[in-house]
Amino acid sequence: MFGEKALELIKELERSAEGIPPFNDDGIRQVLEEMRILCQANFDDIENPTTDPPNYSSVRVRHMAISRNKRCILAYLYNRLQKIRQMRWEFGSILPPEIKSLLSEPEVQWFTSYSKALATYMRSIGDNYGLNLATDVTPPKSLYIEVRCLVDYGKLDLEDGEVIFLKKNSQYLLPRAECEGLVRQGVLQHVTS
Amino acid sequence: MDDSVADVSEHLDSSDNEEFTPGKVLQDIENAWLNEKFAPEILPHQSELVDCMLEQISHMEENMKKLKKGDIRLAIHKMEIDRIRFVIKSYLRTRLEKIEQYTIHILSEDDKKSPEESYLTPGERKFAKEYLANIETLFRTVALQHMPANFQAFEVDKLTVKPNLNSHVFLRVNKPVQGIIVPGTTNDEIDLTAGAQRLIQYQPIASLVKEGAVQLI
Amino acid sequence: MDPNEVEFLGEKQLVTIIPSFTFNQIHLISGSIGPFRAGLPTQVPIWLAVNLKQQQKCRIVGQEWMDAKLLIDVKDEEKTSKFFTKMPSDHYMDETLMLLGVAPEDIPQAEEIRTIVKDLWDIRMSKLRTSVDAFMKSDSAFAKLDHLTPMEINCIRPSLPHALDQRDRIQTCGSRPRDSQDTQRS
Amino acid sequence: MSLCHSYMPNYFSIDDILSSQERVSCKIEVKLPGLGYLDVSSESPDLQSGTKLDLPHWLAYPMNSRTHPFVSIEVPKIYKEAYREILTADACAVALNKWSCYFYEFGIHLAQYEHSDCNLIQDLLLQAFKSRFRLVMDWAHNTGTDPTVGLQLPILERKLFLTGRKSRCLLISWLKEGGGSIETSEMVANHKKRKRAELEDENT
Repeated sequence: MFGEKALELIKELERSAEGIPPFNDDGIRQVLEEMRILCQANFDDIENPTTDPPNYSSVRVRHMAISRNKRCILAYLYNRLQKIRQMRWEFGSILPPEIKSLLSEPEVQWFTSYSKALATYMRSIGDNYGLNLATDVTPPKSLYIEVRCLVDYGKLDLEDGEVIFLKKNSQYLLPRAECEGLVRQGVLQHVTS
Repeated sequence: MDDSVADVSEHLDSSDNEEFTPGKVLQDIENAWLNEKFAPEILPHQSELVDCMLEQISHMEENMKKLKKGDIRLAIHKMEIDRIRFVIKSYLRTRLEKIEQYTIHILSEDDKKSPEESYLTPGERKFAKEYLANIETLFRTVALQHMPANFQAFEVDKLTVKPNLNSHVFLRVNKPVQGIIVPGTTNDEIDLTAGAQRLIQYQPIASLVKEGAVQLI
Repeated sequence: MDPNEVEFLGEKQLVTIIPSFTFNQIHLISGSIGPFRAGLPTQVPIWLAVNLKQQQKCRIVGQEWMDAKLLIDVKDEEKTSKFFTKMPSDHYMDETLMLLGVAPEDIPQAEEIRTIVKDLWDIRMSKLRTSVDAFMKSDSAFAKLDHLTPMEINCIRPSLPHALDQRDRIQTCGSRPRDSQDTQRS
Repeated sequence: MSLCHSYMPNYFSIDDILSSQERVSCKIEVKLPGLGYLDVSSESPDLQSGTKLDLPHWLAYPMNSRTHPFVSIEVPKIYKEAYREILTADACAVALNKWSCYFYEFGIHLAQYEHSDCNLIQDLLLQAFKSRFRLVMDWAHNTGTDPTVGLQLPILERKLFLTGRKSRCLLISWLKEGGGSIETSEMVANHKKRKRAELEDENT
């Protein structure tokens, strides 16, 4: 039955609910190949019809199958882009290498152009006052928050000029606005009393 | 230097309309934030309010630099500014998410409007166009160009994702309105009295939201 | 919308505090506060009262409605009424948790108030679940939700609106005009 | 990104693609030369008219909904008389997911066919959805039930269950700890969990 390989691509995405599976290059190639074969068969039917008047019903059926394959491929790409877009907001503009290795080259390119377009937009907000929309994600409760450091992160420069060296398992009282990003990245952990 | 921070709000009062106080602008931004969060479609942009408030914030931050480190006003103003910034960012993020979800639909609706009536700010429109172009580029390079000739089209009408304007929303009535036709099995007509709260489909009250007659909650 | 975003809106409500410091008026963007005289009551938004209390810069005076007797009457009325009654404050639950959370010692009968408010909340929650179910089965196109507070509405969002949208999707599925090539489904 | 709109199928919806893969039993009405391979049980190069075979909905529907249909269809048994009665008797007692995890989605697709059984599907789905709604909401309400219980529900109900359960969990943690705690973002947390799991596998 045609459309099976295309469906496999979609099922692959559905199985990996939160993460992203490695880009299925040969899966895409096989579906494109099926489309080519179906299209060729239609071309043959139209060029030298076996019956008179020519019976185009099979041509129409194959046409449905080709559209289905196209829909599955584009849906596969589109749904991956949704996840990649989410990565920009949750990982930041630099992807961890293990994640990046799961993406195809055009997807990595898409991520970079998306990051750039986002940065340009953010700079233009409020007559070029500029606003980083990736921060202040949760409603602010207080100016300072108690955090515990989960990794040896190293130097952190604060706005008021102070410099802090974040060492694993030690706790700090830091300005919320300046460390919220590190909490969301999993470097710091918010200690709520 | 004691009252330098005070004149900031007078600065805004002197602008065109008397009751256009910073507090009113902030309340309007919060209402716009809630409306945007709960409306299925993207609403007209509020960039005058946002720009005005960001300018107000930068004024306040300038004045705060003159205050000594231990001054109690520093912490209080900073907390308020953090709150305002959170609302503005959440508001703009929500709009951005809608633009990314309904790009083709929003851009085609926007083309039908004159620049002044556009629902998007110039920055948002530029971003939307780039976002769509990036998707099309990826579709082309990875798939479309390798497909049979008559299947290589980026079929805009098929690929358009539209918001569901019939989705249900919660609202509170600001200004009373009579005779709203509610589609559905009984097609009944309802009156909205001030202060009333309803759970209803968005479509029949879409214009009321945009006029401010009702507030989505 | 998350509960802490509803609480964020609840933090704009004013509350009376007794500052332990003296300072003249402060012009916030959302409006002026103070002047502050040590020992004399003044009104500030809850977000500021909580922060000042945490820095031991003030005592918090409970809201007028935070009174055990008053709340018991409200609870009884709610229990007997078929519909939702008007609450003493649009953010009664979040205000109680915030103020009692940061200054239980400042507010008389704090624990008693906390329990009554929790009972009131539970009564309304179960009333809400039954009316939600009745509404789903009733096929009516809209629901009256007067006196429901933002936090309560937040509990049934997005479940109820989403469920109604799916009900509508099912209701309109059969009657779609038949066209030969349904592009959306191909 | 808290913007969660209710599910509406579109060109890119994974659930719509998967649910339109469900099978419809068809009878070929017009000989289809060169498509014999679709019927595994016959060697003929062509698909002879009169052949009976199951086709996915995305194919059966366009083939059937033409002025001169290529195929006539039969509705799957879970939407026919006997099963309809079981459902109308007590919808809550039925493990609907076992009938089909796309019971509603596929039913909505089937309702488009011009077919006696199909015209009854809309009411069938509506009654089932309404009478099971309380059950789904109750499951979502007491978060004691672990999320995998959602797997006993068909997709449409499962989504409502999961959204309901998520907002219930947010409420309970707010009631207990109040707002304002900043969490690691979901994707980062999952990524770290997987990395830790891989590390553990390596050195066990």
